[in-house]
Amino acid sequence: MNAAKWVCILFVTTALVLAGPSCSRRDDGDGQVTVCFAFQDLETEFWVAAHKAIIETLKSKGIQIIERNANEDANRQLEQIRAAIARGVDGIIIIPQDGESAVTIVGEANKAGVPIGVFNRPPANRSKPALVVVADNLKISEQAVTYMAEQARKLGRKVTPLILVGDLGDSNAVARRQGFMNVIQKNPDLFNEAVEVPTKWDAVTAQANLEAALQRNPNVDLVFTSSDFLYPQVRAVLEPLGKWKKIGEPGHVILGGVDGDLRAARWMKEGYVDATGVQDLFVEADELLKALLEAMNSGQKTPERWMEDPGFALTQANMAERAMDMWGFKLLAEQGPAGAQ
Amino acid sequence: MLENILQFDGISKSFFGVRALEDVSFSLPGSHLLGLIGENGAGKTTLMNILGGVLAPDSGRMRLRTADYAPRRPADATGAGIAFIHQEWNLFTNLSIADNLFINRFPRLGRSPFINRTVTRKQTAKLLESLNLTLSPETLVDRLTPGERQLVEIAKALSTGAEIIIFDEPTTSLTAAETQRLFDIIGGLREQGKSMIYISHNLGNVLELADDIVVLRDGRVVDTGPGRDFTIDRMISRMVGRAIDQIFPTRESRPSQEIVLEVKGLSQTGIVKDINLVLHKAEVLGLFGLMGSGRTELARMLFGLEPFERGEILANGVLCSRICAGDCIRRGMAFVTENRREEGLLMEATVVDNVGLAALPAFASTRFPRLLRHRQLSEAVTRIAESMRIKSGPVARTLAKNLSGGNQQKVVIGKWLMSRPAIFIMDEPTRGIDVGAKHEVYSIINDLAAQGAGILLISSELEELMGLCDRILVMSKGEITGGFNRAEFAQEPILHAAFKGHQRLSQNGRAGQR
Amino acid sequence: MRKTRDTMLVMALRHTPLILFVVIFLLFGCLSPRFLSYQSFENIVKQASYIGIAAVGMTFVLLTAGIDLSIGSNMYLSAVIAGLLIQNHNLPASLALVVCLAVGLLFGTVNALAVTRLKLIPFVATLGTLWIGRGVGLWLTKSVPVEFPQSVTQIGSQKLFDEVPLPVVVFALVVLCASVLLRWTALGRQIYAVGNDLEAAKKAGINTARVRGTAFIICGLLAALGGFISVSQLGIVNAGFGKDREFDAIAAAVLGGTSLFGGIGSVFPGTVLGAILIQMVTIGLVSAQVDLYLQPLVAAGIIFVAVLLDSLRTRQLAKLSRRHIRVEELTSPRAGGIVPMLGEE
Amino acid sequence: MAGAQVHRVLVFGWGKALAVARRILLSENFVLYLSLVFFGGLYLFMPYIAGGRNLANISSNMWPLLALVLGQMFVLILGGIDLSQTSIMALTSVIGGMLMTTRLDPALFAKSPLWGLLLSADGSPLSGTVLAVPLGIAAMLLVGTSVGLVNGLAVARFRMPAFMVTLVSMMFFSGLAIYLTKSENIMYLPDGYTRIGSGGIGLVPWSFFVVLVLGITSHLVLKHTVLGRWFFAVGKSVRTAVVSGVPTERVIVIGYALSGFCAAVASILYSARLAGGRPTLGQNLLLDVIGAAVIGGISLFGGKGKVLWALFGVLFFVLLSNALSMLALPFYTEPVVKGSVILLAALLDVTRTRLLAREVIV
Repeated sequence: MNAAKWVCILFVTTALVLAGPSCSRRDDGDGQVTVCFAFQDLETEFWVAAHKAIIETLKSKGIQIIERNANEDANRQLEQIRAAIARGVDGIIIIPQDGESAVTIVGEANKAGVPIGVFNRPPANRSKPALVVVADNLKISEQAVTYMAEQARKLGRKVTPLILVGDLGDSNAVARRQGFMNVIQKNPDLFNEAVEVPTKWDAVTAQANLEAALQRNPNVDLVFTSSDFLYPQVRAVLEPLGKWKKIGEPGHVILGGVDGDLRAARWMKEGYVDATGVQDLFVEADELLKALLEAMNSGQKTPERWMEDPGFALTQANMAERAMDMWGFKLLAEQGPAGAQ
Repeated sequence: MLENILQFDGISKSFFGVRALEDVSFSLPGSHLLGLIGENGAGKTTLMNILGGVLAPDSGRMRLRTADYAPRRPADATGAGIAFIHQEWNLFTNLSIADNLFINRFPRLGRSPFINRTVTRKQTAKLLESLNLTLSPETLVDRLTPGERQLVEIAKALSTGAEIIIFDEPTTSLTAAETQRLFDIIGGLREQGKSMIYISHNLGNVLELADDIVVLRDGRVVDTGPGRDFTIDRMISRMVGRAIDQIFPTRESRPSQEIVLEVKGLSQTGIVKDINLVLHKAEVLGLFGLMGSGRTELARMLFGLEPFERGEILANGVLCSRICAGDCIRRGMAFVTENRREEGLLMEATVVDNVGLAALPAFASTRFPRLLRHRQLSEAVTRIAESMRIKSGPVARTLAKNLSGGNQQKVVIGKWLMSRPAIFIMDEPTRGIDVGAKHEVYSIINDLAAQGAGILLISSELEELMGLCDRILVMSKGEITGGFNRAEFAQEPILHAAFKGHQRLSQNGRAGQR
Repeated sequence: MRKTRDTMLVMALRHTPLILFVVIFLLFGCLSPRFLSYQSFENIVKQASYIGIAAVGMTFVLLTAGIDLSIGSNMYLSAVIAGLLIQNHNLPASLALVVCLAVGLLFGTVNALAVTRLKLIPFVATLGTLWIGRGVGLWLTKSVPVEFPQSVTQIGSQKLFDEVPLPVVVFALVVLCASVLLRWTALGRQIYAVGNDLEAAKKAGINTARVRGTAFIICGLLAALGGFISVSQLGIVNAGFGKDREFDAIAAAVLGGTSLFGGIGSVFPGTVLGAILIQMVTIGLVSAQVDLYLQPLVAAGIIFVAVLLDSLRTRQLAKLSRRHIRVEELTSPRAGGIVPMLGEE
Repeated sequence: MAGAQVHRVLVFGWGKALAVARRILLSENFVLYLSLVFFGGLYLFMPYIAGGRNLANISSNMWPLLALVLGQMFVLILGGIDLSQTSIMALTSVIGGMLMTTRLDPALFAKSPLWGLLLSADGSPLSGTVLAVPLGIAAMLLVGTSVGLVNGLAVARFRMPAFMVTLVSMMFFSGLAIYLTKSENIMYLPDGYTRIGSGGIGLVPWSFFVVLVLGITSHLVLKHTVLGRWFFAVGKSVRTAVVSGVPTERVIVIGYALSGFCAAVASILYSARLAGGRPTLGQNLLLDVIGAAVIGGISLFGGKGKVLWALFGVLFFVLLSNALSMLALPFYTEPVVKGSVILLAALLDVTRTRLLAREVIV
């Protein structure tokens, strides 16, 4: 028995160890085109909508999809991509955990000669070729906050701003916080010191901490959320305090965020939210897929192209003309009157 | 009243093809106390497990009063009015006494799901009072002494209103006074018409209590009869199968003048005060005292397991300050604990691992890393296991928890023989083990002394100390209250010293446990 | 003189958690005076209530020497099912609550069966249901957030007598019921017994499978209730809802003195103080506007000190309540007479 | 006659197969066989799972995880638990990254509390020197061990519950890692370092050798040293160990320090593979680590554990997650499958234990 055990162990170990990366060839299977779609997580509406858009487009083209959730672990994502490559996928789309791990993962795909598209979070540098669609989180949030600052100036007094900060381990959250801070620091005459509320991208934490922060600083007149998915929490805290007021009503708190999701759309339309920084989700997904499929069809192995989603701040001022550029408004329109509560 | 209440009829049981019980038949008359004796492995435990519904017999049957009795689970036995008082307590230390007594049958407040605390408290108080225990029913079991726990266990059996009560070594952790209290209670129970089976290695107690005696050897009933017809000698010779002419082997060595352990003015507030003692080479020094006299605490202080505030300990002439058990072992000391289960053994480990544990550093081949010399270690362990006649399966695979009490104790002692220490501290080394094993432990103590070790022997059995020791020190209330040389050994003065400060108790105090 | 001092010392030691609690509260109060208001305290308790309720359930399981890793998934799944039923079938809020609790109960029952019938180790069994529960929840929602109507969020913002928020009332009720159950019913006492020594409990004739199973079922039920309380305040359930909450619940229970090895612990004050203390530290740091990056460091530091003090206190108490063999004269340096002599009489 | 002969052979063969199946089920290495069967079953449907590239993937995924599980094993044997391993990974990865990196973007890192003290646009004073990699690695190991040491001291000296101590240190050190870089990841690590994650001798990856050494050493420590015996003794009964002269406090501290050391080794392998120092490295890995240890057969209640068991547990977990990566399943079914397989494995294990118990009695 003992000998058998050792033979077994030896067998497994040698198999695992000696199977070098070089001795494999891509296995194209039955000719079906397969794309691996690996995302970091699907916890906010933005990612859910992106996921849906990408999956549906791929499906409509008859492409088999291997989707993988990395649960916010860059290493796990790397393992997933490697496995997908070993399975012989024809293309890869990732929503990376962050720009730095994206570089490594793109490198893996390059080595294997599989075209790869990076969605929304760009690789930290351009050393490895990839199809990239980026939104500049910092700039978008700057634009939104700038509009909010203009509104604040109209109050004609010094204003206390508050920001719901995302998970400090997430690069997008950090960029959005930076964008907010940049504007605040540019207007020292207008703003008091900003109140920072940690949320860890968790609705419960956000609500608890926001409530505490507002107790400490009852005079907050401007709230910026690093992601629109936290609007329900902002509302839940403001409403009992009598601060959930439409624009123009007394006691209105200037509200803004980033993403441009369904709830942001609804509440902008109803006149509660002043501005939201929009990443053009559908365009981003579309552009990326187009480029990737093109590369796959033409047999390019390491295509390179950076596509900018300039993003913009949808504000009450430009809502009339640009509302339909925000994906949340599109969803709202799809839902029709039935979806509105 | 001589109608038989319980009857065993041709009970047989085998494990792995080995006969544990063979055609065991005897009966328990009502209102009688039956003493069941036999060496470990004679089949007492198996028989009681069959009675308790833990095991089923291969053949034979039991009758309870007039009906057949074939329990399938422990609950059946309880339901039939049979209660067990085990050697190992089955108490929940995190609960109060009252909760422990009623854990499986709390009285309710009317039809509500809530416990009727008034009833539990009252009934518990009554039971405790009948056992002369002045404890609040709400006291946590965790805070009780071993003796008190044993009495609570008895209270638990009584509280179920059992008609047949099985006592399995109930006195091992009781003080003399508590033992007497238990015997009074047993007398009372007999008067109430309860029947009892009393299992013990303490033959004196059995002789004193039993109406009838049944002797088991190798799974068979080898002797039975009314208690008054038995003598200790007859009991021993039937149990062992041969006559043991002398319980205590003769000492052949004499203590030398060389001092191995010296204690000067050892004190710890509230525990011990100003202890001075000297232990010589090749000497067996007895330490007698009632339970709670501070003897165990003193032993633990000597071995670095408890702190002391003032005083000096010199082992082999070296002053030990701020010591721990490891230091003591390096200085040639050994400590046989009274708490075999929790401090003496790794129950889930093999005999080899247990015996080897204390001497591991000595079997390291290099200083760093300390690689074990497995062959030498296992040879040494096997040698010890053989020389001590530890009866077990293969020592490398048998777990300590599967050994009998006597063999477990040999493992605990054997652990210390590995490093050939010069000083032994033994706290109740013969507690709860059978006559044969006791005799072997006595021989080991003698041999150790003959080889030149100094032994500090703690026991609550005065006879044992008088049979083995060169000198006896007596402790009471944390102080040394007397010292006796072999020539001066006599029960009266020693007990007198032990009861110093216990005026009330000394009037009915009895000699150890006979 | 000495005696009163010693008695006070023992009193202080016994109530260290409470004292520590007050000290931390005052400390944060010094940093930000508004923290000392009733309102702020109310907020802390309100925010602690949902994890507190789950932690009460966890306490039951921990007392039986088990562990339940699946409560986060349980919260998510039960809230999702209730939410979807409201959305698609216009279920009234009260019925939604019933559905939510039923799902929690079912979830707990699955754990209970896995542990008692299939005899799986609680850690592995609930690790398995953790993944399955989360997966089923995601499958139902496709990761899309589930919104709850006003009728539910109203529950969360209601106040009893215009003073006490409803979540706090529910929390208090749960704590009360749990304490009564543990202290005053046979089941409660048997939970402690099973956690203390499973084998002895079997020998004593306790139906250990039933007792352990009940603990898991209660835990599942309370997890769902806690989840619903949280949802009634949030109004929305995201895909990450409940993730890693099991650690918060275990931490609250253990900080409150519950042992992971079973048999030791209490719901009140233990787990309640633990849950509130953790929430107080988090909210206190926000109130004091400590640098965001330093907040986890400070919070960890404070909790570390709390745990350290608690273990020092336990040791000191054990030392003080040790039996005394001798009665010493009053010249001794250390306490001699705190605990009445428990000799042989 | 011949027919009967064949029949007999068949019956005999069938009986023998049953006997073998039974032996496998009862074997101590059950988890290994389970993994092999699992792998074999999948091979029938997905032959590419046994492709060279994927085997290389499995191998590269296994070794760092095994390093973590080995560390956890020491603590579990002592009857403790170490929740802080992942935060040790994050902290050491950040520190190692800072010491070794050749370039830091001032725009990102100027906010770091170490900027100007230790860090500049060219990395740290060590960066670019020959010593950067060895000293960086040494620093990582040192930091990991020290954090473990602190955990151990708190558990052994102050008798604090291991769960709370390591939970708090998880909070603290992962917070510290994020604070040190202010959330930024560190790139531009020297080639000499990243090659540990990707290169190897011929076909054998470096990480294999590293963990092989770690595994063999752990095995030797547990099986053949005084210390190893002490680990088990403390895990089985602290009180008996104390009375038997085991320096229990020291043993416990060493256990946690080893766990920290192993976490640092895993951190080296993981961050070399990702070519970056990350303050969030391994954030969600904890349940996998403990799960792998427990599935492998290491008891959460102390006193039981083997290096081989750790290996089998890791093999099982890695195979499971690898197989899931190759199936074209919707994302939400993955957790369901994962949970079910864990339950199934546990169930088989219980059946096995029960059969074993019967084997002993009969």
